[in-house]
Amino acid sequence: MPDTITLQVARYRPDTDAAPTMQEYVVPLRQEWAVLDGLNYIKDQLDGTLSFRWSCRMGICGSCGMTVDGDPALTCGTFLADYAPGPVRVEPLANFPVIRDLVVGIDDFMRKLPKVKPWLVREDEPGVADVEFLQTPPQLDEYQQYSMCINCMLCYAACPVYAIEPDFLGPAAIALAQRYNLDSRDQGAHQRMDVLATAEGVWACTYVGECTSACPKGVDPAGAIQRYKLTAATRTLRSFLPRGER
Amino acid sequence: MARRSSSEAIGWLLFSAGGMVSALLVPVLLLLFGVVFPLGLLAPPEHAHLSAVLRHPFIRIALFVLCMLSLLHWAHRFRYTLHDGLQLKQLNKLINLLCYGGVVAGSSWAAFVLFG
Amino acid sequence: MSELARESSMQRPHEAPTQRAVPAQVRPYRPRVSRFWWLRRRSYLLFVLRELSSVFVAWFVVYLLLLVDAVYQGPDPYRRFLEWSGRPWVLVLNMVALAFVLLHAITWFNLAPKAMVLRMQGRRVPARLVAAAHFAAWGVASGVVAWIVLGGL
Amino acid sequence: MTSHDVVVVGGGGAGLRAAIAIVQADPRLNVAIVSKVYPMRSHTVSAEGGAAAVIAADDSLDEHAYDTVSGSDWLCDQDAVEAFVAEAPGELLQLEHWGCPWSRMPDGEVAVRAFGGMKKMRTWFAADKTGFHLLHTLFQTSLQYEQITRYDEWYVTRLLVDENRVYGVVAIELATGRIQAVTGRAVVLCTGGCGRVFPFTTNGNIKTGDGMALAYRAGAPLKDMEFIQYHPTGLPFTGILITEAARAEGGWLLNKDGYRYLQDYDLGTPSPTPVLRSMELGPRDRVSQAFVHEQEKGRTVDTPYGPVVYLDLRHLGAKVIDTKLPFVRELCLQYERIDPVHELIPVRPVQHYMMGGVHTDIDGATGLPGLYAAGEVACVSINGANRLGSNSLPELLVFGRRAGIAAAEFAATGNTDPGPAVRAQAADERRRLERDLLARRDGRERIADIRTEMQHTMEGSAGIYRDAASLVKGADKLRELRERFGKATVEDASRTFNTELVAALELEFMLDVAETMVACALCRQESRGAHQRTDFRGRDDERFLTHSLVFLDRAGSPRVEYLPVTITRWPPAERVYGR
Ligand SMILES: Cc1cc2nc3c(=O)[nH]c(=O)nc-3n(C[C@H](O)[C@H](O)[C@H](O)COP(=O)(O)OP(=O)(O)OC[C@H]3O[C@@H](n4cnc5c(N)ncnc54)[C@H](O)[C@@H]3O)c2cc1C
Ligand code: SF4
Ligand code: F3S
Ligand code: FES
Repeated sequence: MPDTITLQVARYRPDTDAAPTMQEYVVPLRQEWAVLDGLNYIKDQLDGTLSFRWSCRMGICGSCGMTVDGDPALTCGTFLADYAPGPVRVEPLANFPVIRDLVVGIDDFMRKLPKVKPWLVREDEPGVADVEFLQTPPQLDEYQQYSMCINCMLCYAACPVYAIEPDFLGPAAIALAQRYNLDSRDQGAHQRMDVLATAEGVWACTYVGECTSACPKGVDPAGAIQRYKLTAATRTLRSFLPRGER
Repeated sequence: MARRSSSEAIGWLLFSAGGMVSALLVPVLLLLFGVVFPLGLLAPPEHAHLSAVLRHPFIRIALFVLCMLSLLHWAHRFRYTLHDGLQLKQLNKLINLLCYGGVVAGSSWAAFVLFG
Repeated sequence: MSELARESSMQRPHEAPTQRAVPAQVRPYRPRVSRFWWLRRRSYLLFVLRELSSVFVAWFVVYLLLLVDAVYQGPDPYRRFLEWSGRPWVLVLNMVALAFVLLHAITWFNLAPKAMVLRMQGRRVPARLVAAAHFAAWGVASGVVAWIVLGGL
Repeated sequence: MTSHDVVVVGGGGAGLRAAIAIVQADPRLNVAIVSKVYPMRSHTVSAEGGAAAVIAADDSLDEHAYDTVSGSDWLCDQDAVEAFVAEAPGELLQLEHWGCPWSRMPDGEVAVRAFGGMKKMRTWFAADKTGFHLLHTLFQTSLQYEQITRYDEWYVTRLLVDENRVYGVVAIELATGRIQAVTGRAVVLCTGGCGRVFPFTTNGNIKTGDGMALAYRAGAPLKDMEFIQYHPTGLPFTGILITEAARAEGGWLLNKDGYRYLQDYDLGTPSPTPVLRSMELGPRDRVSQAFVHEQEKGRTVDTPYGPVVYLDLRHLGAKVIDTKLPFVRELCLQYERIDPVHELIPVRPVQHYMMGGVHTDIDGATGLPGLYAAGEVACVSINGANRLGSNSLPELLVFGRRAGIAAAEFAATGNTDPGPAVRAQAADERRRLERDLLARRDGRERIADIRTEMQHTMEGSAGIYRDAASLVKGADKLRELRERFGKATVEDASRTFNTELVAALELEFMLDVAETMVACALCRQESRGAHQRTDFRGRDDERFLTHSLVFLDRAGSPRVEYLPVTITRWPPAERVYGR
C-alpha cells in the first residue's frame, strides 16, 4: 500500500465561485483511516478553509454524507484504503443545493418531514403515562427496521426521481411515516394517508431501488414505499365499496 | 401538496396486475412463437389445433385480459420513462394521451380480433 | 443598531428560520440534472432498461394479435404469418424482445415480495421465500402454456 | 433580532425535552431551539447502552438511589438523586408513549438489562441504540408543536446579560454568516458535554463545552469540573465506544494473558455469568483505574494506538450478540474489521463523560436569574464523583423537563423584555466576531495545532491519575496556549458555512473549560471517584465532602470555592463492589 493518497475535493465558495471546482490534496494513507479522517487532515494541516459537516464519526449522527467516487456514502464509514491507490473524488451529496464546498442544504427534507406526522398519534389521549402500551417483540419487529433511519440523506442523493421531481416526499420521509404506521401503538395511519397516497407521495416513486442500495442503515425505504403502494391501492379499492363493507 | 389520488392508485393496481400477468405468460409465448418455431427448433402447432384452442371462450377472454393489462402495464411505465428519463414534464398531458390512448386503441383492436 | 431593529420583525412560527430573510451572500449552487442522467450509473441504466421492457411487452401484444388474427383467418394466412415470423428482422426483434421480457419477469418476481408482507402462523414469511414462490408459479404457468400450445389440449 | 419567550440552546436530548416541557406547561409560550447542528445530529444520538429507571417488581427507588449515591462516591446531592430516581420511570414511560421503540419482553412489557454499578436490572434499552432512538423520538415528537421554532445550525457565541439577568443569546447562522441576537425572557442551556478537550474521547466533534464556557463567562459558576469520566472500553484509534451493555450481557475483560484481571482490584471474583455490582459490572472509575495498573504491570498489549486489553464476547454467541448488541458487532466489523462473535475486541479507557458542569439547583436554575441548564452541560448534581452508566439519559429527561418547567414559569412571570443594553451587547458581540475573528488572517498559529496541544496537555495533566506537579504544569501550558490563541489565524474569510470560524470559537470555549478542570483538580487534595491524585491517595471526607465551584474572576482566571454536599439519607460510607 502506498503511504499517501490523493483526494480530489469539490470546492464551492459562493462569494467567489460561480460553480464548484475540484481541488487536489495529498493525504496520508493509513489502514484505519476513513475518508473523513482524510478530510480532517486537510482541514487541520493543509487548508483550513475546507468546509464539511461531521460529528459522531461512528455512523449514527448522519451528518457526514458525501459523494465518494460517484457513490453516496457516509465518509466516516468509508475507508481510504478501499480506494487505493486513488485518487478519490469527494463531492457534496447529489440532488441538493450546495451551500459551500461539501455542505448541502437539506431544508427541503426538514420541511417535508413534519408533513408525514412522524410521531405517535393516539386518538385516545392517554394523559399521564403510568404504564406502558404493551408491544410484543414481533410487533416491535414489524417497524423496527424503518425506525433505524439516521436522516443521512443518502437515499435522496441516490434517487433520480427526487432529482427530477423535487416535490417528491422522498424515500426517508415515507419510510419514517411507515415506521409509525406499522407501530402497534399508533393510530394515525389514516391521517398520514392524505400525504402519502398522493402524486408527490408514494405514487411518484418508480421503484428505482437505489435508495435502498445507498442506505447505510438497512432501512430499505424502497420496500417501505412499495409496501405502502399496496396498502394505499387496496384502501382505495375498498373505498369504492358501499359503506359497511369497507 | 396534492390531495390523495385515487386515479394513481387504480393506475398502479392495473400496472401491477399487468406486470404480473405479462411476467408470468409473455416470456413463454414469445419464446415459442417468436423464436423457437421460426427458428424451426420445434415444429409449429398444426392450424387445426391452434384454431381450436383459440376459439375456446375461456382462452379468448384470457387473451383479451392479457392484452389489455399488458398494455396498461406498458402505458404506466412508458409514461414515467418519458417523464423522468427524458424530463418531458411540460408534455405531460400529451404523454398521457399517447399512452392511455394507445391502451384504448390496442384493447379495442384486441376485442375486435378476439370477439369480432 | 438600525440593522438590529430591521431584523426584529416577527416571524412565522414553525418554519425553518433559514427560509426567512436570506442575505445576499448565500448563493447555493443548484446542479442541473442532465437529460442523460440514466447513463451516469450502471444501476440507473439497468433501471431504464427495465422500464423499457414494457415497450417490448406492448410489441408482444401486437405480435400476438397478428398471430391470433392469422389463425382465425384460416390455414393459409397462418402459414404466411409463420413465414413472416421467420424473416431475419422479425426474428431478431423477437429475440431482443425476449431478452427484455425476461428482464421484466426476473426483476418483477424479485420485487414482488417488497410490496407483499405475508404472514403464516403469526410469523412473517421471509422475502426470499415469497420470491421463490413467484418463480415457481412462473415455471408452472409457462409449463401449462407450452403444454396447451404444443398440443396437449 | 428575533424574540421568543424562552430560548433553549441545544437540540440534544435535554434541549428537546426542555422545549416540549415548556410548551406543555404553558401552550402560550413560544420557544426557540437554537442548535449548532440539526437536532438529530446531537451527540445524544450515540448513546448505546440504555437508560436506568426502576420498573422491575423486585427493584425499589431506594436501591436505585443508593447505587447512584455510592457510585458517586457520596459527592452527589441526595435530594437531587431522590427526585431523579422518583421521576425517571415516568419519563421513560412518557418516552414510550411518544413511540420510543424500547426492547420488550415476550409478553410485551418493557425489558431491562444489567448495568455497571447497579444492584438490580433496571436499564431500559432499545437494542444498543438507545440514545439514537431516544433522540429521534424526542425530535419527531417536537415536530408537532407549532410553538417551537428551530434555529438549526446556528452557533451561539454569547449569552446576553443585563443587570445580572439573562435575556437571550447571540448566534451565527452558519449557512449565511449572519450574526444575530435571539432574545427571550429565559434561556435554557442544553449544550452537552466537553469531551473534545481530550485527545481520545467517545464524544463527537460538537462536544466542545460551549455551554459551560458561555455560562462561566456570563458569571454563573461551574461545579465539580475535576470529575471527568473515562469509559473502560473504547476502540483504539477512533475512540468509538463499546457499550457497557456488552459486559452486562456477559462480556469479560481479559489482559494479555487471557486473565480476568479485575479480580485483582477488589471488584469481586470471576463467575461465568455476570454478577451485578461485581467484576466487569463494577463502576467505570474503578474499572478504568484497574487498566492503568495492568499497564504498569506490563500486562496490556501494545498497539500503534496505545496499550489495550481485550473484551471477550465470543462465549455469548451470535444470537445474543445480534439481538442485544447488534451495533457493537456493526461497529467492530466496520471500524476494526473484527467480528466479536469469533474474535477478541481490543479496548482501552477513553474519555467519555463530564460529571461537572454549570451549577444548578434541582430545578435547573443557575445562580443567574433567567438562566437554566440541563443535561450533560449542567451539574445538578446526581453524578458526583462518578456517573453510573445509563443514568445520564434519564437525567437529561428528568432535569430537562424540570428546567423547562422552571424556565416557563420564569418567562411567564418575568415581566421584563430585553432593553437597550442588551441590544448594545449584541452589537458589540457582532463587532467582536467580525473584527477579531473573521478578519484575522495575519496570525501565525493554526487553530488545529493549538487544539491538539491542549488535548494532549489535558490528557497528561488531568487524565485518569493526576498530581500537583502535572496539574501545575498543565495550568502553565494552558496559559501559554491561550496567548497563542490570540495570535491564531482564521484563513477562511467567507461568511458562508465558515467551519474554521466555528473551530476557533470552540477552541476558545474549550480553553476556558480546560482551565477550570485543572484549577478544580489542583485544589481537591484527595482521591474520590474519577478524581485520583497520586499525591493524595484516599478519600478525605473531612475536608472535601464538598462540591467545587469555579468562578471566572476579574483577572480572567478561575477562582475555586466550595459548596457543601446535600446528604439526606445515606451518610458517607465505603464503596463496596463484588463483596
Ligand atoms: C458514545 C456515548 C455513549 C453513551 N451511552 C450512554 C448510555 O448508554 N446511557 C446513558 O445514560 N448515557 C450515555 N451517554 C451519555 C449521554 O449520551 C450524554 O450525556 C447525553 O446524551 C448528553 O445529552 P445533552 O442533551 O446534554 O447533549 P447533546 O446531545 O450533546 O446535545 C448538545 C446540543 O447542544 C447544541 N450546542 C452545543 N453547543 C452549542 C452552541 N455553541 N450553539 C448552539 N448550539 C450548541 C448542539 O447542537 C446539540 O444539539 C453516552 C455518551 C456517549 C458519548
Ligand atoms: S433511509 Fe437510509 S439512506 Fe435514507 S436517510 Fe434514512 S438512513 Fe439515510
Ligand atoms: S430510489 Fe427513488 S424512485 Fe423510489 S425506490 Fe427509491 S424512492
Ligand atoms: S460523522 Fe456521524 S455519521 Fe459520519
